[in-house]
Amino acid sequence: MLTYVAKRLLMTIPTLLGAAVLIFFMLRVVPGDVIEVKLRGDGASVTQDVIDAERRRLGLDKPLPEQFTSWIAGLTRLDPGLSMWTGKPVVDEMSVRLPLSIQVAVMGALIATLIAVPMGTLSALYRDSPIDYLLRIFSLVGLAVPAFWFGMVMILLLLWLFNWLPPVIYTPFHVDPIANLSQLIWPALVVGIRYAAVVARMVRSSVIEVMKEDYIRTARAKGLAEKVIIIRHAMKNAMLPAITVIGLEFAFLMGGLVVTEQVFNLNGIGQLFVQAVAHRDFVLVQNIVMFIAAVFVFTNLAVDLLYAAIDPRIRYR
Amino acid sequence: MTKSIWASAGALALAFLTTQGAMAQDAKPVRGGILNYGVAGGPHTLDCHAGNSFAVTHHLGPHYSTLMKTDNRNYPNTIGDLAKSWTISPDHLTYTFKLHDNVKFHDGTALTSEDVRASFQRIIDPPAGVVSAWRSMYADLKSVEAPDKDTVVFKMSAPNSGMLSIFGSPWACIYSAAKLKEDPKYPEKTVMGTGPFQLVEHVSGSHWTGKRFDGYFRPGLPYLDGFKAIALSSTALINALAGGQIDAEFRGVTPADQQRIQASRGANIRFEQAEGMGLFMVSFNTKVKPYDDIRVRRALTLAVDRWGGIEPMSRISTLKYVSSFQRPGAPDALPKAQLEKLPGFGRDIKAARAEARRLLAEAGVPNLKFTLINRGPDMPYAPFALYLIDQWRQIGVTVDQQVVDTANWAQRRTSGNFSVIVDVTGDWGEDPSFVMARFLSSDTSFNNPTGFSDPKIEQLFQAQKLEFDPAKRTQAVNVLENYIVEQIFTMPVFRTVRLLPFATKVQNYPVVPVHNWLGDVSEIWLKP
Amino acid sequence: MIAPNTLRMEKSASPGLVPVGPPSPGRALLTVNDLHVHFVQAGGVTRAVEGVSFSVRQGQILALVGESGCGKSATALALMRLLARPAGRVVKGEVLFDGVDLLKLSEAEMRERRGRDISMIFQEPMTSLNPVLSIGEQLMEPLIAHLGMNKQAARARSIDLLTMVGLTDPERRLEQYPHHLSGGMRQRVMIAMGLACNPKLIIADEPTTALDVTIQAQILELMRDLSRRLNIALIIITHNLGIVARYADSVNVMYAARLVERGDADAIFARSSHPYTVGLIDSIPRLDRPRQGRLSTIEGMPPDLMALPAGCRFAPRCPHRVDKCDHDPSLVAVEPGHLSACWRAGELVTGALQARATATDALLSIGPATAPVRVTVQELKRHFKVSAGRGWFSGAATVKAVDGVSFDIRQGETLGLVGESGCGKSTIGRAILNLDAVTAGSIIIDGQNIADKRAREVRRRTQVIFQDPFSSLNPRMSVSEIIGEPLAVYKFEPDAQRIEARVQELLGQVGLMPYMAERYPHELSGGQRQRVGIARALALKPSIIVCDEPVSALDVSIQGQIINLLDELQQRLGLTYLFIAHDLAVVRHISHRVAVMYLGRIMELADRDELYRNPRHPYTQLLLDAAPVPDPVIERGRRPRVAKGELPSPINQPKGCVFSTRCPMATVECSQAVPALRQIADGHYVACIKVEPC
Amino acid sequence: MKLGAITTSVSVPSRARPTGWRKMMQFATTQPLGAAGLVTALVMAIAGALAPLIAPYNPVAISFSDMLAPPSWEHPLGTDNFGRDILSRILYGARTAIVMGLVSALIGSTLGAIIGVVSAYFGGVVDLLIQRVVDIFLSLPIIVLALVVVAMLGRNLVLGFDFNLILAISIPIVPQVARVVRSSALSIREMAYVDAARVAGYSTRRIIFRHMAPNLMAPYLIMLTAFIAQAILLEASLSFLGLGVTEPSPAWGLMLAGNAVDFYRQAPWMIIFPGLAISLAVFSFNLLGDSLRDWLDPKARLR
Repeated sequence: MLTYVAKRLLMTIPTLLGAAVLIFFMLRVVPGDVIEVKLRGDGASVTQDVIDAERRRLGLDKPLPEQFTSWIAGLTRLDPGLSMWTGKPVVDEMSVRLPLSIQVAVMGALIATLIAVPMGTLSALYRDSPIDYLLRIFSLVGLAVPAFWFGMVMILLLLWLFNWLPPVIYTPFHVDPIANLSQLIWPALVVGIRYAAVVARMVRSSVIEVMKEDYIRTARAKGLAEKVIIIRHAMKNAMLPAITVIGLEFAFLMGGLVVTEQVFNLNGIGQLFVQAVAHRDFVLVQNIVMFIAAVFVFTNLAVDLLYAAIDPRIRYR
Repeated sequence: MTKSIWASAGALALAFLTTQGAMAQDAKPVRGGILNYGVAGGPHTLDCHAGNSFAVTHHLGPHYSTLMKTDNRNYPNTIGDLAKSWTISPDHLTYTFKLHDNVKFHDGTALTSEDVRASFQRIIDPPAGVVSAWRSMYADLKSVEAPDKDTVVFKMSAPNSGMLSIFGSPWACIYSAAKLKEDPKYPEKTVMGTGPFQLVEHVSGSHWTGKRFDGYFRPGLPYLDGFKAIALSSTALINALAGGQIDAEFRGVTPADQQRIQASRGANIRFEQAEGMGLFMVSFNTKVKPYDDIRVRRALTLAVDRWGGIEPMSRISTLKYVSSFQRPGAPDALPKAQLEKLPGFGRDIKAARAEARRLLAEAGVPNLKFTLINRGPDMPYAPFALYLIDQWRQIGVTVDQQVVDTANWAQRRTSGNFSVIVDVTGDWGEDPSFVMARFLSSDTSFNNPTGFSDPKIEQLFQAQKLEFDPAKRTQAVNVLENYIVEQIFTMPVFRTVRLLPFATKVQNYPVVPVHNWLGDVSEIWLKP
Repeated sequence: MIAPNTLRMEKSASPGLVPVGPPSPGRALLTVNDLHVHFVQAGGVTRAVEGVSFSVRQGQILALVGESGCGKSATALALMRLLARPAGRVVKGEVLFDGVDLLKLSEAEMRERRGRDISMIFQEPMTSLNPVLSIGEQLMEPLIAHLGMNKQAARARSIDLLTMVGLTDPERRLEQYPHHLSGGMRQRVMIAMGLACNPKLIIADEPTTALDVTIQAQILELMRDLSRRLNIALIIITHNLGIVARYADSVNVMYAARLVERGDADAIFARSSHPYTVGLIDSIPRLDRPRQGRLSTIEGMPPDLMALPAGCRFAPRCPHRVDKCDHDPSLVAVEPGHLSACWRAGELVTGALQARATATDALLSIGPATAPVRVTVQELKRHFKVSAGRGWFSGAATVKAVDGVSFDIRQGETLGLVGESGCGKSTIGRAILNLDAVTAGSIIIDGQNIADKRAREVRRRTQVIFQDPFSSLNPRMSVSEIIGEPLAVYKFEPDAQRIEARVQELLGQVGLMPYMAERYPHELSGGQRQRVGIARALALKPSIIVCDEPVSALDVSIQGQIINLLDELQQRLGLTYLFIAHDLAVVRHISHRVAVMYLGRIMELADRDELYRNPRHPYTQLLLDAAPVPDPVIERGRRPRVAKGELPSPINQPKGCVFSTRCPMATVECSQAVPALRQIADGHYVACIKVEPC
Repeated sequence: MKLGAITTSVSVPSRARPTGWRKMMQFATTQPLGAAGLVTALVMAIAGALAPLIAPYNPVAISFSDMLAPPSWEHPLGTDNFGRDILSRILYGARTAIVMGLVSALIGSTLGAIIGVVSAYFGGVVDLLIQRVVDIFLSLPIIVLALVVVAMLGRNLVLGFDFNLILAISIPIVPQVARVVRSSALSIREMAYVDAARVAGYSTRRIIFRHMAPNLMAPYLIMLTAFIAQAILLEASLSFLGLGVTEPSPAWGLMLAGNAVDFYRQAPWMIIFPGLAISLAVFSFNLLGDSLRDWLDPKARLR
C-alpha cells in the first residue's frame, strides 16, 4: 500500500510541473503589470525610475526561465515567495483565507452528499415514475441556475424578507460556531445544491446500473428484504462511481469558488485569486493555481485510495 | 499672510458643500464606541509614501499624522497638523514650521523635528528599496533641515504657489526617525506613527482594527474607542450598508445605492455629499490617425450632450456634474459662462451635432468607427462609456467597447496602445498646479497618454504656478484651462459626486470632495 | 468430487438434512399449471411463456431445454417471482409448491420461501456474486435471515457448506472476495448458498454454460450428487442436450414460449416425438457417432414473440409440415409419460415418419496431405505484461499466453485448435492475423513472414470470422456497406454498380436474401450476422480464414447452418481454415487435423479421426470424457471421470508440464521438465513423457 | 447451385430502417422531457436568430425617459437603468448565449473527441503523453484557464462575436471530452469489427474515421449537448465577472454584472429575467443532453 501511495505521489510530479510551466508562462503573456497597477492605477504620478526600481526589487528584470526556476526551487523548499502586491509571504496571504474556502467546500460537499445520495437512489428505484421526474427536474434546475445569480437572489431575499445579512467577517468555527455557520451556510448551500445535482445524477444512473446486476438478482433469490438488498448489496457498489464524482467535483469546486466568494464577499482563496489577477500579482496567482491543481491531483489520489478501501477487487498485493 | 489667501478661497469652496454635517456641531461629543466602516479594497502597502490609492489612506490615515493637512471645515484651506505655526519667506523659497511639543509616537517616544526631517528626506530622496510614489510632486524642494527640536525648515529651488497644500498631502506620513535609521523599510511592515489610533489587528482581505491611542497629542481626541475597517467588494459594501453591518463608507456610493440603502435602513441612515474629485474624460491618441486631426477630436467632443445627459446619469451612476478639469466649486474653476463657450460644453446640442457631422465629413471620416478602451467593471466606468457610445451613435459614429481590467487599462494607457480610451483623474488636492500637471505636454508629463505636445501649455502652466496673487492666479489658471480644453487631446465630460452614507449615530464628519484622504477620524463620535 | 467421509461429517453436523437414496417416485413438490408470462415494453408485448405446465418431485432432476428466447429462463424467474419489474408479469397460471400457490402469496411470504425452500443458481458465476462483499458475508446472509442463526452458528454452518461443495480451506474462503475465486469455485459458492437453508428445490439456470468443459463436469456431478443425497428436487435449465442426457430424469423441451415435448430422458432421446426435438438432436455434431458429411439443420429462425404466427409455431421450419399445422396442436401423450405437441407425434414416435433426414452427401474426409503448406507457425510465443487490478495496485506479471507453438496448415485443409478458455488458441489466431505483435517465433504464410511490411497482399488474403456476431459488425454501416467496403478500397470492382452486383453475389453465396443488403446489423439475427461476417471476409478474396469460435455464440440449430456453410465454402473456393473452438464435437466435425492446447502449449496434434479414436494425452482424454454426449444410454455407460482441480492462472504457470497439476498420471518427473511435442505415430504428436510411442 | 439454395429467413422482409423523422418521433415519445428541452432550446435559438425582426426595441439604444420602467405593454419585461428594453436585450442575448455556447461546445467537443480517439487508437507512448497533458489541463481551474486565455489573446471579433472568448470557453471542455471519448474509444477499439477492419488492411485514417468515429457519435452528441449548457453557463459567469462579453453587446451574464444588483429594489425585473433566461437555456440543454443519454446509451435503456 505504501509503495503504491509513493508511486502515485511520484506520478503527480509531472502533472504538477506541467501545470506550473503552463500557468507560469501563460501568465507572463497577460498584458498588464503589477507595478503599474500599484503605482499608476489610481492616477498617481509616479515617474519611470520609481517603476524601474520597483521592478528590480521584485526581480522582474530577470529573464523568465530564471524567474521560473527560482520559483520552483522555492516551492521545493515550501517557500512560494512574496506577494508582489502586498509584499507579504504568499503563505501568509493564503493561510488567512484557506480555512474559509475549505470550510465552504467541505460543507458544500457534505450538503451535496446528504442530498444527492438519497435523492439519486430514490430516483433510480422509482425510475420513470413521477417521483423520478420531479427529482430529475430538481437536479437539472440545480445545474442550470448560475451560482452567481442564485447567490445574489439568496442575499437579496435574506435582506428583503428578514432585513438581515450574514456576517461579513469570518469567525472560525471553533471560536463561535453560530457566527461561523450563519456566514458560511449560505454559500455552502449555493455550491452544495449545484454539487448535489451533479452527484445525484451519478448516483441515480449507477444505482440503476447496479440494480440490474446479477448479484442483485442473486440477493433477491436468497429471499432478502428489499431494504437489505438496496442498502447492503446495491449501495456499496453504486457508491463507487459516485465517490469518483464527489471527489472530482470537490476538486473542481475548489477552483470554482471564485464566483461564489465574489457574490458573498467571502475572504477566501477564490476572492484572493480574482484580486491577484486584477493586480497582476503573478506570484500569488501562480501559487494559488498550483495549490488548486495540487488539491485536484491529491483529491484524485484520495478517491483512488478510498476506492481501494471499498472495493476489494482493488488491493495492493 | 499666505493663510489669508487660502481662507478666502476656502470660504468660496464651503458654499458648494452640502452641510448636513453642520448639525453635528449642535450636540456635545460623546466618547466611546467603535466605528465600523467599509473599504472596497485592501492596502497594497503599509507605507504611506509608497501609497497612492484610497485603499491605503482609508486604512493608514487614522494611525499617522502629517505636517499640514487640509481643513475639512474650511475646505480647501490647508492647516497645521503636527505644525503649530509656520512662516514663508517673501521670496517664497523658505518654509519654516514650528511643531507641537507634546506629540508622542505609539511606542511612547516623543516626536521631534528630526522625525519630520527624516520622513521628508525619505520622500524626496528614498534610500534603495524604498518606493516614493510622490517624489515628483516635491521636485521644487531643495532641502529639509531640523535646526532645533521644534523647528523644521524647507528650502525651495523655485517658488511654487501650491507648495503649502503639498505639505498637506495625506501620503506624507511622519515616521519615527530612530526606527527609520534602524530600518528604512520599517513602515512597510509596522504601522507606527503619531496618529489618533493604534493598529490592533490586520487580517489580510478581511478587516483592519484600530484602538484609541491615549497618547495622542490633540487633547480629548479621539472620541472613538476604536474602529474597524472591513474589506468588502463594491457590491457587498452596499449590501453591508443596507444590512446595517457597517456604519459608514468614505469613497462614495451611487444614487441608486442610496435609494436601496435608505429603503432598508430608513431613519437609521443619512447621506451627505460633496462634489467629487473623480473626473471622467476621454483621451485620444493623437499619434494615431484620424485622431491627429483636431477636427475629428472636436467632432467627438461636440457630439456629447453633457448638459442633457447629466441629470439621468446622476440617477444611475456617481456622475453628477458637468465639469472641466477643475471642480466647478474649486477656487480657480472656470466661470460657467466661460465654460459653456468651450467645445462640447455648449447648450445647443443640435447645433453641436450638426457641426460635429460637418467636421467629420470635412476630415474625411463621416462614418468613423473605433474601439473605445474602457476600464472595468467598476462604477461609473460602464454607464459612462455606454452614454458616450450612445451619443456618438447619434452623429453616425460606430463605437465598439472593449472593457479591460485596471491592469490592462493602465498598461494600454501608458504604452499608448489605444486610439480612444476612457480616462480618469482622482486627485487628492485642489491646487491648480497639482490638478493641471498631468495635462502638460506628453513629453513633459508622463501622465499625459495622448502624445500631444505644445510648448504653449508649459508656458501658461509656469505663469500660473509663479503667480501668488489669488485673483491674478485665478485668471492665469482660467487661461491655461481654456487653452487645454480647446486642444481636445483629453476631453473632460462628467464629474462624480462624493455621496457618503452614515449610520445616523455617526457624527462630526464634514464631507469634502477628496476621497483619497480619509479625513479626520479622531473627531468622529457616535451618538449613543 | 466429494470424498465420502466429507459427506458423513456433513450429515452429522446438520441433522436437518435427511439423506435419501436414489430418486423415488414421490408426490409432486412443485406443480406449474398453465403459466403465462408477458413482458410489456414500449415496443409491444413479448409473450415469453405461454401455457407451460410441468411438475417435479422430490429428488428428481428435471431439465427445461430450449434455445435462447424460448422462455425457459422466464419460466424459472416466474416461479421465483423474480421477473424483471415492471416489464415482466405473470398473466395467468398457478405455481403450487407444497400445495401453496406461490403466485398468490404476499411479497413478504414469498421472500420467506426464496432461499429457504427454493434456491436458484444462475448462469454467470462471475457476476452473480456481489464483488464488494466477502464470501462469508454473502453465504451467511440467508442463514441469518431465514434460520435466525447468530453469527457464530452461521459461520460454522457456512464452513460446513463450503466443505460440502468441495471447496478446500473453507475458513479462509469465508474471508475472501469473489474475485479471488475462479469461475468454477464461484459456482460452488453459489451452490453452497443455494443449499444453505436446506431447500426442497433448486433451480439452476444454465449453471455451467459459462464454464469450461472440465469444470462443467465437476459442477454438474456435484449438483447431481447433492440432489440425490439430500433429496432435493433440481430443475436444470439448459440448451445443452449433452447435459440433459447425462443428468436429467425428466425432460421438458420448449420452443417459442411453449412446451413442445415432455418425457423421461430415454424416451426423449430415443423416441423423439416432436420435429423440433428431432431437429435439435440431429443438428449437433456428435462425438459418439461416426462423423457425418453434412449436419442436419433446422432451417429458418424461431418466430418473433411479439408477433406470433397462428397454428403450430414450429410449422414454418418443420420438414413434416401438413395443413393441419395451421391449428395449434396441444400437448398430448404419445406414450405413457411422454407428451408431444405435434399433430404427427404418433407417426414420429412409432418411426412411421422418417424423422432423421440422413445426410448422405459426404465431404472430403481426408486432409490433403500432399497439398502445399500455406501457413507455418514456428515456435510462436506471445508473452505480455499485465497488472492485475487497477492501475498500479500490483506489480506487473508476465502472462505466457502462447509459449512455443509450432504447426502448419496445408492448402484446403482445416486445422482445428481446441482447448479451454485461456489456453492461447485465440491468441494464435490473432497473431496469424497480425493483430498482435508476437514475442518470439515466426508466422510464414505463402513463404512470407506476415510481420513483414511488404507482406500486405498475404495479409489481405488471410481473413477472419469472429465469435461474437454482435460486435463483429460495425453497427453504423449497412450490410452492403460492410461487404462493399473492401471492394471499393481495393478497387476489386470498377464502379458502384459492379460493387453492388458483387455484394449481391456474395450475399447469395452465404445464403442471405438480396434485400438484406440495406439492413443494419441490429436488424439481423445472430446467424444472419455471422453470415454477413463471412461475406465480408469473402469479399477480400481470401485464401486463408481464421475462424475464431465462429459458432459458439449461436444456438444449436443455427450453429449447424453456419458449420455447413463453412464446409461448403471451403470445398467450393478451396479455402484453408484455422478453426478455433472449445467444443470438441464441432472441431471434430469440421477439421482435418486437430491440435489440443492447454495453457499456451500444444498437448496433442493429430489427424481428426486418429485423435478422437485414439487420444493419447491425458488432457485430451479428460476433455473427451468430460464432454457429455446427447444420449442417455451412452452416458450411463460412461465411467464418471472428472478432471480434478482448477485451471491454473496463466500468470503462475506450473513448472514442467503445465498440465501436471491436474493430470491423473502425473508423477514427480512431470513437474521437472517441459515435455516436448513428440511424434508417436504417423502425424500424431503428443507432449507427454508418459506416452509411449506405438 | 447448392450454395444459393441455403435459405435463412422465411419471414416476409419488413424493412424497418428508422428514418430521421421516425427517430425524432421515437425520441419525442420515449423521452418527453428531452423533447421539451429540445423544443425550448430551439425556440430560444430561433428567437435569438430572429431577434432583429421580433425584438421591439434596439437593445443598445439608451432612452433615459424610459429608465427603470416596470413591465408593461410597451416593455413586457421592463427596462434597465439606461431605459433599454429588457425583452429586446434578452432576445439579442439569446443570440450571444446560443452562438457562444454552441460554437465553443462544438469546438471543444470536437477537438476533445479527436484527441480522445487518437489517444485511444494509438495507445502506448502517444496515449500516455496525451493523457498527461489532459491531466494538466484538468487540474487547472476552468475560470483560470478562461481568464488567462482571454487576457492572453485579447479580443478578436468575428461576425460580432468574440472568437477568442469562444476559444477560452472551449479550452476547458477539451480535456473533459477527451477523457470520456478516450475511454469509449478504447472499448470500441476492442470491438471485433475494428479488428476486422485492421485485418482487411485498411488505413489508420479509414479505421478511425469510418469505423471508430461514427460509433462514438452517441457519447459525442451527449457530451456536446451537455457542454453547450456548460458553455452558456461559463460565458454568463465570465461576463458576470467582467471577463466575457462587453457592453453594449447584450449578454445575459452581463445584464447581471456590475451594479445591476443595486436596482433590485427599484427594478427587480433587471435581475430576475436575465437570470431566468440563463437558467432556462442551461436547463433545456441539460434536459436534452440527459434524455439523449438515456436514449442513445443502450446500457442505460430498459432491457
